[in-house]
Amino acid sequence: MTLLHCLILAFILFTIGIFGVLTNRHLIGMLISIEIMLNAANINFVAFAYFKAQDPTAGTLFSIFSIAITACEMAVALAILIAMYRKHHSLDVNTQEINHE
Amino acid sequence: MILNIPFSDIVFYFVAVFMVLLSIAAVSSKNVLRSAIFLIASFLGTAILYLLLKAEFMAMAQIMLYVGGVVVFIIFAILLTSHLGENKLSTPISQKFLAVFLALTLLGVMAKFLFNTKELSESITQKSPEASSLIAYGERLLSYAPNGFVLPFEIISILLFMTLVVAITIAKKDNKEEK
Amino acid sequence: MIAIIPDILLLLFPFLMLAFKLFLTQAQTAHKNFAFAYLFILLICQNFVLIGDTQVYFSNWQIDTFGIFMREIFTLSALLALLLSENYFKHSMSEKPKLFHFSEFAASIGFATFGGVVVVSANDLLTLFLGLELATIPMYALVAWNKRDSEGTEAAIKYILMGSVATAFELFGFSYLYGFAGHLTFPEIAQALQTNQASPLIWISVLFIISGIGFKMTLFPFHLWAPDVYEGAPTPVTAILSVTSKSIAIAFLTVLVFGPLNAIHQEIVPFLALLAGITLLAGNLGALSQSKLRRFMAFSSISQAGYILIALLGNSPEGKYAIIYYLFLYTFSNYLAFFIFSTISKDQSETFISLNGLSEKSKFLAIALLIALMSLAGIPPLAGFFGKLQIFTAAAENKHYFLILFAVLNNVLALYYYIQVLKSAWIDKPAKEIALSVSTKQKTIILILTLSVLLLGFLPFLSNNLSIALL
Amino acid sequence: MNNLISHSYLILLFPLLSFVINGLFLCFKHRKAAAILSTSLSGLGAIFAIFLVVQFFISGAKPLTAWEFEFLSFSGNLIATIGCLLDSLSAMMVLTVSLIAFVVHIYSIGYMQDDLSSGRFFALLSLFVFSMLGLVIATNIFQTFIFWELVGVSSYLLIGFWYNKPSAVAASKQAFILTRFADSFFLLGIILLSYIAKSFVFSDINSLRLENFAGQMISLGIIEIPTNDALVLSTLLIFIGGWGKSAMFPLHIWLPNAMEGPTPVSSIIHSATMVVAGVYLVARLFPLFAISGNVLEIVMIVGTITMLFAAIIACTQKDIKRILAYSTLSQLGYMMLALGSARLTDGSVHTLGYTAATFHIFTHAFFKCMLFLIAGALIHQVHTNDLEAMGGLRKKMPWTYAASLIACLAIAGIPPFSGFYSKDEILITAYQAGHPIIFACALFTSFLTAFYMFRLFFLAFHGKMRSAPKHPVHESLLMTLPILLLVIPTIFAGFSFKNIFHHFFTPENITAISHNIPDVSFIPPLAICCAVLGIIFSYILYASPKANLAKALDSDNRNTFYKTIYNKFYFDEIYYTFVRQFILGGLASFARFLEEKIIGSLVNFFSTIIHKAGSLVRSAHCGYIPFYIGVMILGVLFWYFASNLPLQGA
Amino acid sequence: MFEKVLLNLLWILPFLTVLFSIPIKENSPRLKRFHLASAGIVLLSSIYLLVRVFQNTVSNTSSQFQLLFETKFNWLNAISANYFIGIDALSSMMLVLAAIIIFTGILATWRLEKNQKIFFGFFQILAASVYGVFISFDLVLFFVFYEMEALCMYLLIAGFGSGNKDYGAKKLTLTLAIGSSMILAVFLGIYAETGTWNLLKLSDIVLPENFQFWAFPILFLGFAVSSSLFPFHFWSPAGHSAAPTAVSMFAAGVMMKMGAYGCLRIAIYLMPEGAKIWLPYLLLLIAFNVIVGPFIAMRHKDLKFITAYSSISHLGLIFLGLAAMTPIAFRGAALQMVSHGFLTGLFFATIGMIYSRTHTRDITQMSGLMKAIPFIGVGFVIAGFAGLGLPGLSGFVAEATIFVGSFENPSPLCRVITILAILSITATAIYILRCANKMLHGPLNIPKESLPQAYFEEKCIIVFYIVCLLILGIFPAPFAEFLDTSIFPIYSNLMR
Repeated sequence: MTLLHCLILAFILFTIGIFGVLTNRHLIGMLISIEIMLNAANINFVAFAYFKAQDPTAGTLFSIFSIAITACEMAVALAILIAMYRKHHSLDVNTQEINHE
Repeated sequence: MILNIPFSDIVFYFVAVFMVLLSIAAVSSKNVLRSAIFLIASFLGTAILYLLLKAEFMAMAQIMLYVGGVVVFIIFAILLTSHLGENKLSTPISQKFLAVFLALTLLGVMAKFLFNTKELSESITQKSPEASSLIAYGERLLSYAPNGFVLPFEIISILLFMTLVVAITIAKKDNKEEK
Repeated sequence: MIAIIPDILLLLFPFLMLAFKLFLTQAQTAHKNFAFAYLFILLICQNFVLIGDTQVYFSNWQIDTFGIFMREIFTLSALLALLLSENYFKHSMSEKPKLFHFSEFAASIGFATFGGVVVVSANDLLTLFLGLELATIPMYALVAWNKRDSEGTEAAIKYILMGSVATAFELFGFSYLYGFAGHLTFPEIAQALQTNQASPLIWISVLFIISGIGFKMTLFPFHLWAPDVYEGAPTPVTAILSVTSKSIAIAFLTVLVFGPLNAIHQEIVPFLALLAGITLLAGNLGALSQSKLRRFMAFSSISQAGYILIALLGNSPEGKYAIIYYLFLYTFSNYLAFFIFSTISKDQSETFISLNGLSEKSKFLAIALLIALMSLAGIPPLAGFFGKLQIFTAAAENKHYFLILFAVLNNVLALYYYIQVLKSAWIDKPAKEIALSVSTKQKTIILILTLSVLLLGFLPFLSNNLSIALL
Repeated sequence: MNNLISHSYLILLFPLLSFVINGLFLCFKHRKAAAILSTSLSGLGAIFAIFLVVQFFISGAKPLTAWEFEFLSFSGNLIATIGCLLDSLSAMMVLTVSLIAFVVHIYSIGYMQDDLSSGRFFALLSLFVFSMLGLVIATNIFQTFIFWELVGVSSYLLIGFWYNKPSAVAASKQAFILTRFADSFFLLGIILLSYIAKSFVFSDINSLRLENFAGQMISLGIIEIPTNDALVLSTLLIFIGGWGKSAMFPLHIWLPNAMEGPTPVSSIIHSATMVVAGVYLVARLFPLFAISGNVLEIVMIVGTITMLFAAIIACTQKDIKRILAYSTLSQLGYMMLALGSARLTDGSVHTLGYTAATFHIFTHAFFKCMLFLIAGALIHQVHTNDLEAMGGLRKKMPWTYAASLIACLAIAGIPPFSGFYSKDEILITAYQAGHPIIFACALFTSFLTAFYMFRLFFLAFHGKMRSAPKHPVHESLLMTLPILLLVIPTIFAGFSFKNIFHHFFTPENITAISHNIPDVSFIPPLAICCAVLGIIFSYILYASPKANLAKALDSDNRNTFYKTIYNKFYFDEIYYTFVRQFILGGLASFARFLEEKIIGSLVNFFSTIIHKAGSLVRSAHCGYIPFYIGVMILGVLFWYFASNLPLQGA
Repeated sequence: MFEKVLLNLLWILPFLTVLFSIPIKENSPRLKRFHLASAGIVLLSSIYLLVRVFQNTVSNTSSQFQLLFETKFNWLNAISANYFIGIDALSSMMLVLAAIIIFTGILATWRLEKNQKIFFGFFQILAASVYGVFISFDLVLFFVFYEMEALCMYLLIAGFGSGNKDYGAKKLTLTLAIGSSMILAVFLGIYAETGTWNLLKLSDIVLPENFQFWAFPILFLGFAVSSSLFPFHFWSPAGHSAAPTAVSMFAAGVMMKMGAYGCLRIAIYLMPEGAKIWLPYLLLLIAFNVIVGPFIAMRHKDLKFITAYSSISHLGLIFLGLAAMTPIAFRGAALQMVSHGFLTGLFFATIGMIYSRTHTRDITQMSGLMKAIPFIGVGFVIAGFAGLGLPGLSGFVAEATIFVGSFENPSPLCRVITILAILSITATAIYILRCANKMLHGPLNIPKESLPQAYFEEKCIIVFYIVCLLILGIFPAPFAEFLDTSIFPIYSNLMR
């Protein structure tokens, strides 16, 4: 268990999240993938805090705040999703009305 | 040889594999609810990882906030909106292929970068145990010192309040508005 | 101590709005007028805050001259957005249904504005990040404010999904920066950069942070969301997205680049130059043959983002000065355009075609439109030109001649598509006559904005006041 | 008496005044007033000119600059001035021009009395006289060029005076463009010359010596040549200006076509004065020509060809004015020949040619002007230019008949009329120059001249009326009087002025070397014989009772040779083909092709590319979220590689 | 002091006119008269200024820049840009030219029926912009005025023009914008290298040779765009053919000169080393203008196209004068700027008058107009004569000076092009006479009733221009020497 391994792990999770965002057609599925990406970033913080940083507390605290922010984002996102669901009765990514030339 | 590996390392690799697999399952499962469950499991793995990294407070927060908060939130949303995974949405295989390609390229590039960065593999400084104590966190959080976190703490509370306001405004069913 | 009072007043604003909603349910108009008056007074208060050196409150709340001017821009933008939104709350528009919940709307804008204030007052990465999120999350909601308008919701979905991915990148960038420096506070990061420069970690973090903020600032290729979201969102929100959101993003970058990362400024600059060049080209190319005004403004604002970014190529005081000056003038010009678009949107959709015959119906509006668009295109003696001039001058100090040449040539493309709008308003004849009703209030605002765009650039007082304070 | 010379600006002032007043005030409404004003001013001018010239010659004919003001100073010595140079040559020209102008003015009153726009006519005529006088009194070559162009433009305006007539319009355009074409070389020559000589002034130019430039080189773009050669080249270029103005072969075609203008115009501009400007120019710069290599030979050859060529064509033409035009060409050829043959085969220069040419300018002006006026009178009566429609006018117009006989004898070179003396001098010059072929040509042309002039004479006046005139034919006083006035110089200018010319007309800076002068006493009788032969020949063909006029005038059933001559060697056709096919069809079309197809398509290509790029950018905004996010990720990757941040470590 | 105020008023007055014309009733005669009066005042003041400058300049060949009546105060402190205006010989001449064209432009639009307020308003702004260009000696101020015309040009052409007006207007505006962009980029570079925008200060500073090498062609071509140097000339036919009369007059008469003015006053003045390196090569482009331009004009039937190509070739001569880099050639170029302004103004004015009567600009569809509208016909012919360089009119003086001057430059290419340019004046004669003959001469083919005689204001325009052409054509010497006071500082900078 070295810093490098933790970072690699975090990045693997990040790429898995990316993969999920790119392939999931369900909007909530995409949100889940984004959760995984954000979580990976937190791992980075904690790993750096543990292995390298002169000020380890700050890093860990940053990730706690980041969890809170994630929660906020999710809350708003889900609110919008629900509003959308009321309108379309679907959460498919492909549903769209904005006209593109 | 194998005995030389510390126990924590074994747990780390085990947890890492576990997390990766669960995450893959979470993102590729057709059923959203199942995805959410996998997500919970993956987050639990993260919590274990935090424990290994001597961030007990963080592990706790992970479980409480993420698993207890965010994911439950998601599950609520799933239950509110979908008919329990009845409509299975599938993406074209070409898109999946491209996504894998893109993700792997990014991973490859970053992995190469991280491996090439010397200071990462060199740094093995262990942090002092008192830094990760709950008291330390608490003191930092409420400290007015130049590196204290009281200001972010205030801001995040505003942020949370604001989120409440806007999320409710958006999500609530408004009779006056609908007519 | 006086410098923090406007911030507190600003923070009070959303709460007051919500309190109004809760306790004074009947006084709708008074409510709105109170909001306008409050913000206006706030703007004046901010204007009186003059400080020489950087002041620090509550250990980390840092107020400097740059921050004060940015506050003014944010507040100005919020005020103008609320004024713009007034009509959208009164009646439904041809494209969009009527908006509801003014107090929450105003509160959200207030929060977002405060987020911007947090960004410019931050002294550590966490506050910076929180400020950015505080500014962004209400935007997601504002885009979806019109629940009955499925386009708005759809736009919000796009915005928030992509925004979250961008946030993830940003977080990664911050984590690497933290990993590199071992601290979150700016002075310590700067110090770490002084002592230990050559680490690749810093570069990857710069890359990720810029990618993340590039989304908010609509830099290439992270700008794809902008046209869809701008089109889907209600017009006042589009305006605020194109001004406040963009200003906050550039403030964020400025705080970082001229703050903790100033030591590696010279190394970041080529990247920023490329980014700016490609962004403004992409924005200009995209805007070439649009037919919808808000979509068009999205592309236009993408290219404006490219221009603002050029200011970061300069050195610290000049670059900051150029950014503020440009943002001021950009705010006026952009809102002027949006105000004019809003006058036609009551009975017609906001497209080029609905502008037809504007010069016959109202010469005043047509001239105001001309001034707004030519200012955005950077034609002297209108304000936009002087903004660009300051930006280019800042960049020229560091001898980025090639980029400047490229950017000014791009101006020609910009001129082309602004002329397309002018053509719709001035030359093309309308298929059918639709009367135009513009209230006196709107007219007054448009007049004030037009005069500002006309005079603020050419008359030296804004530029000289800014330069006295900043340089 | 000195007063006159100090008031020599009046030479220019009278016609200028007439032009300005007529042009601005009288030309539209008061055409009678315009005619009277113009004529009286030109009369004043003629009287002034006579007194001036007399005074000048009495006071010894020393060249002097009467007045001068700066027009434009380029640098240092290179100052373009407008001034008045009086020497024998310019005095002669001033006299000639003023007198003829006066005569033609009187004539025009009659000729133009029915024309509603005669006010404009007089204005333009005054402009011409002004320009011509300005040209002859020029002190420097730049002034020459200025007035040279002005006479060109007044010629253009007067040829196209009847602008409703398409042929007149076409002729005026052709005349202007051809002379302009030659003038562009003239201007180039002036610039080259002034660059070498560092001066425009004639006295400086004429005192240039090739030795002064030995060893210097001058770049002409592609090649670098010795300054000496450049000087020769510039002389040649200047001569090309005269070539065009004097309508030398092959730039001659404009002159016959210019006969579309009113006859007074043809008489003053296209016979007596303007067309001799080329000869005048060569004479004026004679010392320069004399030192400039073979330019004089070129002048001679061009003169000879034109002389012969025009005379041959004149023999077949039926348009009375065209015959006179070709005759003018032929006479101009004589003058050029005279100037050009000044250099002897051994390289030395003698001055007889100069004298002969100037003398011929003088005499030719009067009799040719008169011939044109006569032609105008005829045309005015029978309303056609065609000789076929004339004939038998002897009875109707006795005064005109007598005058034209004198004029024809003069041009044919029968003593004692003026033409004999000057032409005789030219023949002598040609003989002395030692070019037997050219001498033979000149002699032959003298025969042809007599032939075609009397052909005209006989066809117009003798025989029967071949068409019935619409109006009764009579001689109007206003038109006959000028003709009769011109009889005087036609008779007397020859023998009375011969000595004056021999005495005063020698070029400056040329020391005449006249050794081994061959015996020339046989030439005058020979010339007379030729002329008489020509007269007899034409009498037999056209006037004798046996003459078959129908056959002689027939131009259709002729052999190819005759037809070729009749059609002026097809030079008009060659010219039009050249202009249409080569200039308009070739060069101009190519230019337009270059412009529209190459530049235009490049511009369009760029705008297409930009629009294509625009639609490419827009097509990225497809609205599909995963695509957007994918592009974001790609963007990060892209910037990872493209951002030139030192990501790979130092 | 009075002159100073006048000089400042030159550009302020048009703006004030626009401001005060807002309350005047639309399309009323008062509106026209008000604008005309304002333009007249400007014209008179510019003539007064010319006289005052003439009196106050010392005629010598020193390298001293004789700037008079300067006003200077701080403007944008952040970039140390000053408000710095003044006047010297060249600018006073150009000012008079511009004022005449603006004045006659308003007269030429006298019979506009609707939207007068807009037209005259924008036209006044155009006026202000050119006055500003010619009097500003600070690069920022200069550029502000220089680029200001883009604001109005499009609407004036697309709104009031004829034919393919939107296309032409766009082409013109955008191409000019390309030029000004290039100029702005170099100005910024100059500022970054020296830290000042002041033209006079800059002329004492030697810019780094490397910078000059790169910047000079960009700046020169940037200016040359508005003077339609090949290959940037393509806007001119399209733009002119679409533009209304007054705007064509303005564009060809003044705006195209602004570019040449900038080339001389800024590009060559500030970057002599760059000029010496590049101008010989730029001659190749100039050759196209001078030599190919007239031939293209020969193949066109549309009067405005013909005139546009004629302008292109005449501006080529200006550039020939600039590229020859001798004082005489410079002076010739300056004279040609003024002279071509007058003749092209007359050209476009008469074309506008003819077009307003015949409603066609195709010369093959008109014939014999001289009979019906002699005054206008004479105006056109005189413009044509001035164009083909007839002595007595200003065109000849300018062209001859350019030729004499450019022949003094011993470089082979310059010689070749001078020679070709001299020879190509025949081509000019061909297309101008072709035009005049087809259109004015021959039998009249349009009913005479539809061709009213020249109106009073039209006669005024024609007489005005002819007088100018004659004055400059007959008495060039004082003007030439006057212009030398502006030329010599530039030349001595080139030779240092």
